[in-house]
Amino acid sequence: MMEERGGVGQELVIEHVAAGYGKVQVLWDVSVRVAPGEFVAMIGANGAGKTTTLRAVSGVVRPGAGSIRLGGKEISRATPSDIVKLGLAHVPEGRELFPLMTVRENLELGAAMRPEAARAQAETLAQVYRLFPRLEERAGQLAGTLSGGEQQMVAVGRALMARPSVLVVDEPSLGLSPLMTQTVFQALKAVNEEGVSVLLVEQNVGLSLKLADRGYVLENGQVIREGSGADLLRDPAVREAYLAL
Amino acid sequence: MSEATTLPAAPVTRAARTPDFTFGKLLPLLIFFAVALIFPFLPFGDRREFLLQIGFFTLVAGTMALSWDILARSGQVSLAHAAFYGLGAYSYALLMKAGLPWLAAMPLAALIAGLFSLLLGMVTMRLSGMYFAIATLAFTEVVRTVIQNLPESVAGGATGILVPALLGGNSRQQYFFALLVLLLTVGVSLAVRLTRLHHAFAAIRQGEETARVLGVSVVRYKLLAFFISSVLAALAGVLYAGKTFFLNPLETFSLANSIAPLTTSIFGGLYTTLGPVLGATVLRIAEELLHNTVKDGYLVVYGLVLILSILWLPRGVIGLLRRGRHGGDL
Amino acid sequence: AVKVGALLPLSGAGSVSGQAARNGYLLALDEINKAGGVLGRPLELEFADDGSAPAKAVPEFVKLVTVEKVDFMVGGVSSATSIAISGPAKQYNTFMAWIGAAAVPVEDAFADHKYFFHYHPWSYYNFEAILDYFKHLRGTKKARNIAIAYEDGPFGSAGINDTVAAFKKAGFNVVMTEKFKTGSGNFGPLVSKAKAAKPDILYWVGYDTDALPLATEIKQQNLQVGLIYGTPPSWPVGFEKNRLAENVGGLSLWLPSTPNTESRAFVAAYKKKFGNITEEYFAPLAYVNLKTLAAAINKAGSTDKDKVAAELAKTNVRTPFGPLTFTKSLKTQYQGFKAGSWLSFQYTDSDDRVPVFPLKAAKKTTSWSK
Amino acid sequence: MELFIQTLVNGLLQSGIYALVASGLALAVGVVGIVNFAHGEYLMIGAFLAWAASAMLGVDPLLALPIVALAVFGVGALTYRTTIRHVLLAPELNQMLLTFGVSILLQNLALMWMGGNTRSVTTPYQASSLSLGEISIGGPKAIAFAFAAGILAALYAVLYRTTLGRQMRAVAQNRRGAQLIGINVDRVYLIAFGVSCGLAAVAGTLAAVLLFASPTVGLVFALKAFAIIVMAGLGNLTGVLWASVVLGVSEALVQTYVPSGGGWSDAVFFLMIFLTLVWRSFRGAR
Amino acid sequence: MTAAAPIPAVPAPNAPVVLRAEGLSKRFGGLLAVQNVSFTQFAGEILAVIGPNGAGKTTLLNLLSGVYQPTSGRLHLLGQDVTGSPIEHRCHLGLGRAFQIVRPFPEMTVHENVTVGALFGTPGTTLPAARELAYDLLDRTGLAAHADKAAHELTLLQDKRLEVARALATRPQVLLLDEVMAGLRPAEAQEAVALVRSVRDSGVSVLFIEHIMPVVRDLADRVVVMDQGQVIAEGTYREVTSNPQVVSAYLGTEAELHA
Ligand SMILES: Nc1ncnc2c1ncn2[C@@H]1O[C@H](COP(=O)(O)OP(=O)(O)OP(=O)(O)O)[C@@H](O)[C@H]1O
Ligand SMILES: Nc1ncnc2c1ncn2[C@@H]1O[C@H](COP(=O)(O)OP(=O)(O)OP(=O)(O)O)[C@@H](O)[C@H]1O
Ligand SMILES: CC(C)C[C@H](N)C(=O)O
Ligand SMILES: [Mg+2]
Ligand SMILES: [Mg+2]
Repeated sequence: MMEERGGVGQELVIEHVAAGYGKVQVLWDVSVRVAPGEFVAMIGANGAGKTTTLRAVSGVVRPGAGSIRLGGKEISRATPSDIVKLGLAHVPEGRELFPLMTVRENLELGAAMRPEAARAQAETLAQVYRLFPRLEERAGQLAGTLSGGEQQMVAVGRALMARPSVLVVDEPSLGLSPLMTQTVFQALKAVNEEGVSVLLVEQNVGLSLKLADRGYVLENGQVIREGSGADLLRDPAVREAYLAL
Repeated sequence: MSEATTLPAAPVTRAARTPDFTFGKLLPLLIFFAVALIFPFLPFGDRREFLLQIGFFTLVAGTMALSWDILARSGQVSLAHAAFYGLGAYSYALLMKAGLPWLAAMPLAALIAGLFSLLLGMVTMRLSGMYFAIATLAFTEVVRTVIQNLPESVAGGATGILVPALLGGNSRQQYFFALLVLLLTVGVSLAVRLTRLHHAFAAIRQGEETARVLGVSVVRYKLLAFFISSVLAALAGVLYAGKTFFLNPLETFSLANSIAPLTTSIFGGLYTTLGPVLGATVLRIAEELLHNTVKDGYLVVYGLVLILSILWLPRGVIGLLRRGRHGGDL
Repeated sequence: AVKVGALLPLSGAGSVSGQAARNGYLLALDEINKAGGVLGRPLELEFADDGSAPAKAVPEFVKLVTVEKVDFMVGGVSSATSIAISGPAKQYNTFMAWIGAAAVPVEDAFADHKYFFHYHPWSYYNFEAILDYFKHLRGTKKARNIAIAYEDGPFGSAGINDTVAAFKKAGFNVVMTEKFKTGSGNFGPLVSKAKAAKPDILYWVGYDTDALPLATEIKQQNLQVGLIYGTPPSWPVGFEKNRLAENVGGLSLWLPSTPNTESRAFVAAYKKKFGNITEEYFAPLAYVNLKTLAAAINKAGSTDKDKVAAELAKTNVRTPFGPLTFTKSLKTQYQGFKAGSWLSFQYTDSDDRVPVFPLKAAKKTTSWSK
Repeated sequence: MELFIQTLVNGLLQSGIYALVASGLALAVGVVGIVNFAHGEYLMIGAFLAWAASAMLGVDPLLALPIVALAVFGVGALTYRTTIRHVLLAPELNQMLLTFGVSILLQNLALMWMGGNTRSVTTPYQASSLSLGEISIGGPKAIAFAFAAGILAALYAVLYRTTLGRQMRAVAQNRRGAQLIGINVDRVYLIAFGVSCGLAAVAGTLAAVLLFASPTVGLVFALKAFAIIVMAGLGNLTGVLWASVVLGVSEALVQTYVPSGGGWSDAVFFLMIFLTLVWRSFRGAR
Repeated sequence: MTAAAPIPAVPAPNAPVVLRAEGLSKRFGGLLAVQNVSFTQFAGEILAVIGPNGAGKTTLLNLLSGVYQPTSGRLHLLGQDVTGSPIEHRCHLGLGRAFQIVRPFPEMTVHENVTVGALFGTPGTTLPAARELAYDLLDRTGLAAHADKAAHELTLLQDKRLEVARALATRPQVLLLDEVMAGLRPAEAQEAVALVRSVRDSGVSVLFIEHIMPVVRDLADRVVVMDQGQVIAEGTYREVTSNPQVVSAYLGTEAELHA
């Protein structure tokens, strides 16, 4: 759905990253690689450090050690705004919307910080509205008064507005209805098929591994397994821990 | 199925019971009062009178700050403390003028301020943050203007009103009396901290609506906080009136009297008993020292001290003593 | 050595007067010590800043008296701080040679204090001087209607009712009595009201901050008034250069141009020490204050309060303000300057304050703008 | 009738000054969420600079205004870099104590360097006025009013029509969210705080013309400005003008029509604010 | 889920009514978020409310708990008409609630958060008793290890557990849960389901909102489906999921997702 994206699908490499909050260390040794245009899923119990990994990638959390490269550029010391300019967009856990701004303003801000995205703003906005018609209906409503699921749509839409070359997504299905979950995942897949690299954290393991080219399993701040989506789906340990239903 | 109906399999770990209160936590306060008690007997020689006076105003400042903090714990960041201080002071002055014995005038003055606080609390109930702060500020200004514009024969008007000296002007006795008032305030503060009030106030502060969903009777606790706080502030006002013999509206109700408890509490350590008391002591001593060493422009340095303290001690002076967890402070 | 404490508003609302007084004291101190000091030793002077605030004044006063152990207290500008220290002053039975505080409540507060020497005239003396001048204007300019504007704090409000009554008693029409908030610059409504009242004289009691905004508003609304007359403790710096200041009248105990010998000597000495001259009368007043106190101590031959008081009471010297003796005021024992010492001036286009009353001191006749 | 109209005019003119001082504060406190107790001190610096330009260099204060505003923008930016920036994540109360310290520092620095004297400037237009029959409209106050309206309109346009403005609001509403979408949060805060201080200096320049320059000139208005932006509703820029007008006019009415009303004008000012806040809080009840 | 083959405990026909909504509506400006919703909950029943995003489920919960006052309609809780009664009053009567968008008291420890619920949810509880109860609930909700952490340090999912623990601490007779299981992995969801069952078995009626269909299937005695503010279907899990209107508005090809 996203046409003419300059430098589509950059590579994202996370190598031996350690990070934490204050005195608490959360990540010990995380290495994850997303090849250009690849769809990678990361799974793990709660508190494993998935969110922290994504925050380290987008520069909100400073890694204590290790290296993170985006399209070959070292970004582990870069500011979040520089990282966004390099083409990374982040759908954060907890949405992090601007509650007193309208849905439309929230979306437009997603495009504002990258000149190439700002130029294509109208067009991308139309695409996002096509994906989530509810957002068009509620374009003028303050984001803070949206329902939980509607807010999640805005968070996903806002990231798409940046026309990223790498998209990191933290539990997008949280709070979405089954129907809407499908929609969002289809959208992610579509974006990916246009060449955008995707790193997805998701508790809906079955669905995400099915979509993903490859996957990583995180436990206690360390990667304990990696493999193709299909392989991991077949792995009994993974099945037991994440799919046993 | 049969297992599931008893208890889930989840609890593998059991929470360690950490005690809420240990006597060790009281130690700094006990030390403070011990020092404060022997202070008047220290061999200061010629400086005794003066230091007693500094000590007296430090105790008053501590009472003001701590009483403000008690209110702040319930999420009500008030700028009406000057109003209650002033209402206490003026009520005392007028009751004394009416011939009441001081021991009756004092609690009565505090009660009058307390009643005003209930009125104010009821109408500002639904305000929060800056809106609350400005509403309470406005209240203070209105009270001040009213007193200033009453006929001079009533409350001295803009010029002011003379007050009989507290305890016949004996500075050592005055000091001990102020210490007693601070002790009372500390007692109240500890009582608030160690009873259900602590949980009610903290919950209201951190999420009023959520607190209500959990059953906290917000109206009642907010008013209670206001009442306690204003009564104590009024006692501080009485001390001030009895020490300076003289009240005038501009001075007594000045914004500085509302701001000082706020800054003192933050400086010392918010939402604790020791913090505001320590804050008052440190700030007073710092101010006096600076005054005597830097002389001209000592307030420049004083401002600098405040700035640096906030940059380096975000949790206040108390942060130096307690590096531990949140919520454990008394 | 003999130690004297000087409590002055070196900051806050009264700081202009306080700073001027400090210079006066420093000048006097030089001269006294050059002439051999007091009781054969150099005199020591300890300054403290009351910040123009009662709450600050009290601890400073107590510190001077108890820690610095000063033998005598001088200084004091604002009435509010003076009242505030009346308590401790009585408690420590402090000897006070006071140059400030005009408000009557201060007189009440010190009425029974044995060692209170008040150099500055009480407000009713100020008022007497003003009344004399206005009566003169009634004779020469047909001035009848007076509009009064006063600030709503202690300085402006003290005794305002007596003032109004006295104007009326003297046969004037008080056509307006209005309060204003000092420093607010909000004189629009007040001047509009004055306009409706058609006064001959606008008499205002406020601070330096009010001088320019009031003059501006009067000009803007084109209020026709013969004389604008104000009694702030000091005037704003640079006000004399402003066209709006022209013909604005005021009250002072002294001006650098005061023609007596003592004044000229003072001006010369002051210029020598500080390089310029001030127009604030608190400078010479402080100067006279310390000189007379030192003289009294020397005559008493000791720092015994009763002896010094007895000597100081006998003071009869010539000063830049004219002769100084201590006589009874309405309530206090030792009152120095009284109504006769005041002079009224007007700002002129030559950037100067020129005395216009009493006539024996006048350098020109009053410019009347009606 | 004339008196009545003149009273309304007086109130309106006074409200211009209120709105002018409040405009910069509305940006810092109302929109960006930095509680700046030192706003009045930036106004004071502006007033002194304007005074210095006029008294020492002979430059008209209004001509000096752009430079004065720029200079104070610089002071504000410096303040931000050295202090405010480090407490952005701290609780609001910590910010208050910090800016309170800044306020004490600046005020007393001024006192040390300039002394406590009241300084006034002389301009040819100081007492100029427009007369419509018996009604007179003071020139400088009218200028202040125009400035206030202009600044508020410009602020509104910037905040709601430009990307920078949107960024400012975004940063205030959700700092982490703003970071994540690539806003340079630090830069936005710096600009917002600097501009707020620059606007204070604009008010300060007019204060120097209308009133005086002194270390405490900021205190005269800063408190009222705080009250006004709160009465308007934090973040509501159009409300600032309305609140100022309502307050200015009610003050004028009281001063004119109540005997000794000048003593009550503060009470009326704050009573109106008090009642508005309380009324709104009860009406807003769900 | 394998372990607990659900035998939906259909409420005894004569079970007392704990919650009855009669024609509840809530308007926000031009939007009728909840329209004329009526339903009844019986004692001991677990009732699920499902529906598309923005259907009005959370708003309905806000009306029940008193966070919003209804534009029209009436509400009865445990035999009392509580329309318009204050929030805390409903809590004291026995209504507990966990929020969808979590609202921990951020500066309190996890344990203190729960203590608040225990202390004020049931008038007359002493502080030591409340603290003890809070510890028990932390154990039961798997938060024991975090008892002394400040609540703002928790992850989102831990926050959700805290919501539940705190609501349980008020010892409700009717418990409202708003998407507390979203984001749990299957094993965790299973634990949560067991927890809710045990709560019900201790005599509490539960009303929950959830988008995870297996949870709804395993837990709900009865399901209410909302769309655009209105109730569009009501019945057992099987009944509503075979309702074509529900499938098209809400489920899509859901079956495939949660195999
Ligand atoms: N702001 C914070 N301050 C302190 N500790 C934190 C903070 N955020 C997270 N943590 C801690 O870091 C650990 C890992 O958190 P993280 O959010 O990365 O986990 P996660 O894998 O995303 O878990 P979840 O599935 O629950 O979202 C947790 O134990 C959490 O308590
Ligand atoms: N305060 C409000 N002001 C305006 N609209 C609101 C407000 N609160 C909710 N709404 C709207 O009402 C509708 C219902 O919201 P609600 O939160 O009840 O949905 P929900 O069913 O809980 O959805 P979800 O499953 O996404 O949580 C939504 O469209 C929402 O945008
Ligand atoms: C003229 C001065 C002595 C006036 C002084 N500020 C007072 O209050 O009395
Ligand atoms: Mg996470
Ligand atoms: Mg919801």
